[in-house]
Amino acid sequence: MSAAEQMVAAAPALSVRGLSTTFAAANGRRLTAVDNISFDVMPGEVLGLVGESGSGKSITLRSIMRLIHAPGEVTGHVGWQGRDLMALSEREMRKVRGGEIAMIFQEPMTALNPVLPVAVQIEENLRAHTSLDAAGRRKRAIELLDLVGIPAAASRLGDYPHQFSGGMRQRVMIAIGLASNPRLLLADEPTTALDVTIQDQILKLILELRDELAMSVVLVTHDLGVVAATCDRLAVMYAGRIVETGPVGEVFYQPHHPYTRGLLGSVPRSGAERTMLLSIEGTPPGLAAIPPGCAFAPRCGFADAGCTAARPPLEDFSAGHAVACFHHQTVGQQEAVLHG
Amino acid sequence: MPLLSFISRRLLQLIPTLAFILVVVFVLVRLLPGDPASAILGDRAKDADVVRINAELGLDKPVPVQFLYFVRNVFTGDLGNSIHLKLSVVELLAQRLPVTLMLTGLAALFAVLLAVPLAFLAALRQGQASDGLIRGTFQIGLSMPVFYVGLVLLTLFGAQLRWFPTGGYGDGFLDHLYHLLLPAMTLALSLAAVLMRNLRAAIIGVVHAEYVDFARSKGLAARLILMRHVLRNALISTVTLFGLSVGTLLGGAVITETVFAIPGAGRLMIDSIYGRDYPVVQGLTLALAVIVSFVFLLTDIVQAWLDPRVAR
Amino acid sequence: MTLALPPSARRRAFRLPRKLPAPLLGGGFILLCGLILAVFPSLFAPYDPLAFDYNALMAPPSWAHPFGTDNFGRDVLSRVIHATTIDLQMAVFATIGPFVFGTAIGAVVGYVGGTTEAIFGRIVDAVITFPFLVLVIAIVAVLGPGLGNMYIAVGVVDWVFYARLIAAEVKVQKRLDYADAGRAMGYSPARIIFRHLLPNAITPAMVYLMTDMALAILLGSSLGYLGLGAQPPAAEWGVQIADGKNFMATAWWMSVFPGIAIVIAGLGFSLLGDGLAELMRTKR
Amino acid sequence: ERGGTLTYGRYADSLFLDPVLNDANVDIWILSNLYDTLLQPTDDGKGIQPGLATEWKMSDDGLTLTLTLRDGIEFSDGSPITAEDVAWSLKRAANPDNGVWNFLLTSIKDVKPEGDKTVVISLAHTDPAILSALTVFNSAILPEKAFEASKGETDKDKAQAFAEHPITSGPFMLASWERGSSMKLVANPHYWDKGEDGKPLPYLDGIDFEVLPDDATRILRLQSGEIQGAEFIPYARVDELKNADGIKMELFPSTRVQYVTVNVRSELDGKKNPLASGEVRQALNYATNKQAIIQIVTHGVGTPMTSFMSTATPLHAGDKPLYPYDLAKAKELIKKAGYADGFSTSVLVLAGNQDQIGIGTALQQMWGQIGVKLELQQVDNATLTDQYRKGTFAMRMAAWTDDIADPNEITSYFAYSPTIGALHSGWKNDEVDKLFEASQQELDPAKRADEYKKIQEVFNTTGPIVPLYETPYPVALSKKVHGFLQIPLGNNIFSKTWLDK
Amino acid sequence: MAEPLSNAGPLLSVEEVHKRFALPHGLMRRLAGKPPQAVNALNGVNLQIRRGETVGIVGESGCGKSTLARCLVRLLEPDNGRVRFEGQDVGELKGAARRAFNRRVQMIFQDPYSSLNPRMTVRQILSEALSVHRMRPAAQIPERIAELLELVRLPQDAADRYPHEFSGGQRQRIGIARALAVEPDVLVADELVSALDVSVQAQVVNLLLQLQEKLSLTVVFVAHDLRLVRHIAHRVAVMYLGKIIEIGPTDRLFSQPRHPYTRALLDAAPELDPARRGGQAATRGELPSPVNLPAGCLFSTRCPHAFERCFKERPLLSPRGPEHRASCHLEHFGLPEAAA
Ligand SMILES: Nc1ncnc2c1ncn2[C@@H]1O[C@H](COP(=O)(O)OP(=O)(O)OP(=O)(O)O)[C@@H](O)[C@H]1O
Ligand SMILES: Nc1ncnc2c1ncn2[C@@H]1O[C@H](COP(=O)(O)OP(=O)(O)OP(=O)(O)O)[C@@H](O)[C@H]1O
Ligand SMILES: [Mg+2]
Ligand SMILES: [Mg+2]
Repeated sequence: MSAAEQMVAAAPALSVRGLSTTFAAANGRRLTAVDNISFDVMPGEVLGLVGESGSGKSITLRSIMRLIHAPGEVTGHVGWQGRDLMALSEREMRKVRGGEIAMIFQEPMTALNPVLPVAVQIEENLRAHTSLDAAGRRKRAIELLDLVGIPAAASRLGDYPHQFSGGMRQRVMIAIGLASNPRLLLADEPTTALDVTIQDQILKLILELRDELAMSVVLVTHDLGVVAATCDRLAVMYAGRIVETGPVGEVFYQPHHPYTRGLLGSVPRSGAERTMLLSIEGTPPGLAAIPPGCAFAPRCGFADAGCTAARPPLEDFSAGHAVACFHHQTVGQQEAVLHG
Repeated sequence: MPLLSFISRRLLQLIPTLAFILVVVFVLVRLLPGDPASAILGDRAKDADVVRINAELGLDKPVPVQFLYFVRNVFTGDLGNSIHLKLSVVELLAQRLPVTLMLTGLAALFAVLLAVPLAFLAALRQGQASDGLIRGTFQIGLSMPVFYVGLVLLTLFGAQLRWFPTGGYGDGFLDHLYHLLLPAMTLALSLAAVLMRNLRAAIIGVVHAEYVDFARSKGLAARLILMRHVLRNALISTVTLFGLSVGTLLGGAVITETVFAIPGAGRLMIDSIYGRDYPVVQGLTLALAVIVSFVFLLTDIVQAWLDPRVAR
Repeated sequence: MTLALPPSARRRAFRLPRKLPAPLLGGGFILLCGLILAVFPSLFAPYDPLAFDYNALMAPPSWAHPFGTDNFGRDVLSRVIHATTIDLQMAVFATIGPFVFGTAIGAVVGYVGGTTEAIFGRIVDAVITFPFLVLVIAIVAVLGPGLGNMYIAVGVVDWVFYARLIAAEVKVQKRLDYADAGRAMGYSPARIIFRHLLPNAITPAMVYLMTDMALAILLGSSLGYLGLGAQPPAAEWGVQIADGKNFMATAWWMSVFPGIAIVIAGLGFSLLGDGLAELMRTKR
Repeated sequence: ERGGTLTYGRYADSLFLDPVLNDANVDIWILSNLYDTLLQPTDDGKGIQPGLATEWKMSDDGLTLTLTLRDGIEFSDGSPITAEDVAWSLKRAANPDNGVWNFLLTSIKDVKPEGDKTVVISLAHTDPAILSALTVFNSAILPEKAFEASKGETDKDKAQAFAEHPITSGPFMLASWERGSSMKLVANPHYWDKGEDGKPLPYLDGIDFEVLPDDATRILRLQSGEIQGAEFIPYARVDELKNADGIKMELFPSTRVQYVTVNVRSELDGKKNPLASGEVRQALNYATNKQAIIQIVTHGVGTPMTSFMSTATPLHAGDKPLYPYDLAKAKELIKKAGYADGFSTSVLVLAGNQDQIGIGTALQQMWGQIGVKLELQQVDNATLTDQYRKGTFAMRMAAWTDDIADPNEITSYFAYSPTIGALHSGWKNDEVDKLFEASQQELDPAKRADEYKKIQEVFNTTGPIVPLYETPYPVALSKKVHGFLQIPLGNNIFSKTWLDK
Repeated sequence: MAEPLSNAGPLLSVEEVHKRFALPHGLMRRLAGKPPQAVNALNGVNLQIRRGETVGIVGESGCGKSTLARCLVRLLEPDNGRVRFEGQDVGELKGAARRAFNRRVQMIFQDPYSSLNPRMTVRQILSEALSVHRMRPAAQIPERIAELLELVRLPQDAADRYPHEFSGGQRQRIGIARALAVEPDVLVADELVSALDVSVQAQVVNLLLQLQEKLSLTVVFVAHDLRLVRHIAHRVAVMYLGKIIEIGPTDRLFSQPRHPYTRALLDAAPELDPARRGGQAATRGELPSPVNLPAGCLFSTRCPHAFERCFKERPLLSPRGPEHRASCHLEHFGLPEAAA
């Protein structure tokens, strides 16, 4: 079917193990934004990372890139090309950043420097990671803008971010990310700010580039539709933890975590107009008050005393499909929310 | 050319402002108790002398008439003659304004040289001891009266260490510069403190901006990020403040000029007000207003250059 | 349907945030001490601040006179303490009028925008480019010397800074949905401006107010140097420094102690401003 | 030793270097270095010595004064100083439309040159002070031709143009002038006077005046050796500088008196004026501890006044300090005047003037003891003068220095009501007025002295002032500076100044 | 599925509404004799809303949805055309009548973070609305506030808290409570849930559905999420560049779109089903600038079916079936036979 299945046997491109990120809180305690998560990304694979706002998706990506600011602390291992990114010196890390691994930020409005022309923002990447001379960089910059579908690229190099529309800005971001032919693209909600028609174009663009450049992608989103349309595998995050991970088809048709199930149920479906949606009651916990045991237990219809007492581990129950729930069997046997 | 449009628009806006200022100054100085003649002649003036001299100056005419004469002359580039110094105001301004401009210019330069690096240091070490030290020192600079700071600097670097002249203005450009170093330093102190505070806050705001992280994610060197991405954005808000403060400095250089015996426009202004030297006060106000407006304009242009979003 | 509320969210209508910012506490402490001194100077001052002592003209600091005496034989410590009253008054009175007036004008201008704003811009330009000293001297000359008239002079200029700050902030705030929500509810402009927008727009002005208070004390001393500030024999730090500057070589204590007082007060205001900004910022 | 340039720190710059049309001490006090007068004051400021004129003779009726000019005198451009120049200069000075100093020369009816060397002044009436008047700056001699050739229509315009690049008759000439900053004078090679070595004066090559308005800065600059002289040393620093290395603290005798003018009009501001009462004024006088003020304000430099005019003024009369401090008497007097509960009043003080503030502060405290509540009002000079001239002030602080070596100037202002209403105080004494008018024409020195004695008695007991103290001119000089003199009239005399090498 | 309550005259009607926003007219432009520029936000919108029905308005960012919503509640005055409420021209209402209109037509805003005054407690917010419109005597206000909180399912102790102490979904409920406080007839919900997480979105959507039934509210539901609009609305209007280009009953419009743009929108929206991944990108290019509108059909610049006429002549909104209208020169577009 997809690239994922062909590459199951291969060694992962990125291998995250036990990654945790904490922040200092006002009262001297530490808040855990990303809690001991592990996942792999195969070469050429698109991994979807989904979860509600605040579940730690962006922090995970930033942690991989080591872009967490001072009061934050990252522990764990990030295996990349046989090295542990966490152990690299700042100088070595600089080579990886932008060169081998690129990241696209969530907000195209704020992630581009408003006072620099886009040419500068693209070329500084090339300058850092390639040996191109000024003319070469310029040529490449035009190429890149062309590649991401910006019309009349050459004439727009000197423009500032505010002179582009939201979709164009997102494309510029992607162009910058792709500048040095990275092996892995970390895309943090690259389409959330965009219209559906533009989103469609951009997602297709990323997939094309994945095929052309043979890179892996981690695609962060909270839109399950986007996952369905683009990803090979997905990992569902809740309160800083991965609660379920597996091939997209399997997880969608037979979710084994109540939260995944709830998420799928919350999306309006055709054929059930003007009926109550299958919503998850309550709100996700704040970082300062993550419940003991299973973080989802207070909102979970399947929870029992055991769920609040101990924390369910993320365990494979079939090849490549893991879930962190004591009741995953029961959940898995529920009537499917989605029919394949 | 957005820049030209910007400048011409601003110059147009200047006209009503200047007109307003002129009228106010013109009326205000004439509202002041006393008149030039008695201000000049002092205690020994006899009434007859006072009346005679005021008449010679044309001050016996109704104020609106005086104003019309004044406006007519302004358009021919004539600002009248100083009542006290018996010099044409234009000539007087040509002598005094450059001094003050140089003084405030130097002060502004020092303030920037002092504030920018230290603001960086303080911002990047936010909450640490060096941050506290820098902010504390500037706080003292901000709380000390200018004349006191001036005297302390004069005593220390002038009289004691003899590194600098103890006041005066000297001859020739380089000598002027040498003489202006200490006073400019004095004047710079409070401005530096204000800028430092503002810039530090701005830097702290910018360092955590997404685009800075994005720049880091490209694998750029830390210094490049600071210079290209952080500084420029942080300066945007500080530049406006800088312009405003330099404007205030220009008008407020009196005390520094007095303490350091610099023949500048500030002292001229205060002497002229005290002396009811109407033409000088008027001319100087006009000139200062124009200069200050130009400083504002300049900072706006710099701002537009720093921040392309401004110039539409 | 039950809602999981954060456990800390109990009934707490009039509660203070659990942890006040440290600068706020520091600045508050300094100014509280100042306030106490200002209200009850006689409780703390060992001498009458106006009493001459011909036998102790310019006496250096000693146990009897910890800060020494001045050229009239007046106790410098007592004068520094009594000056607190005038200086804090100056800080408050010189700024509170411009703050209130400027805030009100700025709020309306920022909300109304358009031509009003353009006219306001011209006024601001004129006031800012107008030489401040001419104004101060003129006002003092016309109305007579003394602090009251200094407040007026400062006020004539100072309000525009508040008005500008507030207008800019109101312009930002009025674009937020809650302002439109108010309008859609049919609330009157006055209600929207003063009940809704102003409380949200006032923070920068309050922070500036703190700086401004420190600046007012400083200005008082500059005007004291020119003889336009507080009138003798009242003790005021700036005037004390100005008086003492002739005695820097022979009686340094006359100017140094009031100088320290100004620095401490300035520090208090700055800290309070910083703390206030922090407090307001977290409350969003 | 000859040569060298003296750098001298002044508190303010000159404004206008025309002897007739200038207005202020900043001009007056240095003009004599640029322009010579026919006669010159002696170093003690009381007598007269030859200047450009070597001889003078008054006719017996006291109405014709004949002066003989010195031989070979020249202006700084080398042109001769002629009798025409003299006559023109004096007539210009006496012209009532010119400036404010012509009152010193009101008696002059006409001036005529007689030949090259002789000038005849005819007077309208006898004038005992005419010789002194001819020593005063405004009767200085200017080159008629050069002046008239200056650009401008009116005398005033010409004076302005001329004063920018004057041709002078005094020991120095103007080399350059940066307004508000510095004025450079250089020796006039054509000056007539000779030094001890028989060569022409001045000894100095030149003088650089630097304008240093801040007292502390002026002193700092002297201490650092950048200037060799500084005028108007604050009294507070006199002691310190007396003991300073390499500095000579000079206290030149002066005609300067410091006093408080009291408005004696019966009504002020529509209210009854307590100060109109002579007893109240006496009470204030007795309640004023002059010694204490001298101590506090002048740091011991001053001396109590013995008359309203200074001891250095000719015909001064009085040997003991006026109104010794006597609180009991003061209380008694004020009670007698009907103000047992005291009253409130105010005094105008020149803004920023430390001496006046000091005095005011002291008076506040002293008069407070007899129930008089004194408010200090700091105002700028023009406001002060305005209120003064309008007579709307209650009291004001003031100081006076003579410009002429004669008591007539101070008396005319202080006591003679027609001039300016006795310091605009509203005080008027017919006897004093009569005595003064008589003295103005009295040629008998003894009689004139007597008239002045009487005037002083009356004024000192009932006059509208609270006399405080006289002070010398405090000038600090580098030890290398010799022969500098400030005469009691304030004139800075640099012609015989020289520097150690 | 609830049917519209009555078929009598429309409660709210929009007649040929135009709205332009002037752009700053720079001096240089003026000197160069160039005319002032304006954004054409609404270009002749016609819409009838019947009592009790829910009308969905969809379209891409910048197409004028919010502008229309704001015109409906009179936050903006139309330049041309009028908005009628119960047959009365809304623009002519004055004084008490205007206040009554403001009360009866309420708006709920998109951004739950900026639409509540951060310095007022929930109690203050609600009692202000109640007292300004004199809904209840002062004494009954606390009681009414309790009722309202109950109605939107917020706990009673929420009254004395500030907005920042609530999650996004809870804040939207506060906004709804504020609107309901004045007992309106019409709710205009502008992107009510687009800022919320899916699971929370579902809660708010459910709440809205329930309230509408219970209070028989008329709802104008503005959104860009097609799934959501489909779930909620009886009728849907699709906007493009300030015009309604297609309007019709929800099921008809979704099953048989008669305008190429509607089709493109539907195609671009990612399906929740991973098995059905889209092929080609649905549209080319980006939304044209609303400053210079395309000459003919507004969609012509991006339309794959555009032919000559489309570039010259602007099509009218013409009937395509019961209650179904579209503005396209291809009258048969979307019909099974034409698709072939
Ligand atoms: N600098 C920080 N200090 C403290 N907490 C932080 C910091 N940055 C992020 N967090 C917290 O970490 C948690 C995870 O944030 P993250 O940005 O990863 O969420 P997300 O899943 O990307 O959400 P969204 O979908 O809104 O982007 C959040 O609760 C956030 O408040
Ligand atoms: N106050 C305004 N001033 C100038 N232009 C405006 C203003 N309000 C809206 N516009 C412009 O009008 C057009 C329509 O805006 P509107 O907000 O109605 O779009 P929208 O469909 O609600 O978009 P979104 O989905 O992004 O909310 C846009 O181009 C917008 O930039
Ligand atoms: Mg995120
Ligand atoms: Mg919108």
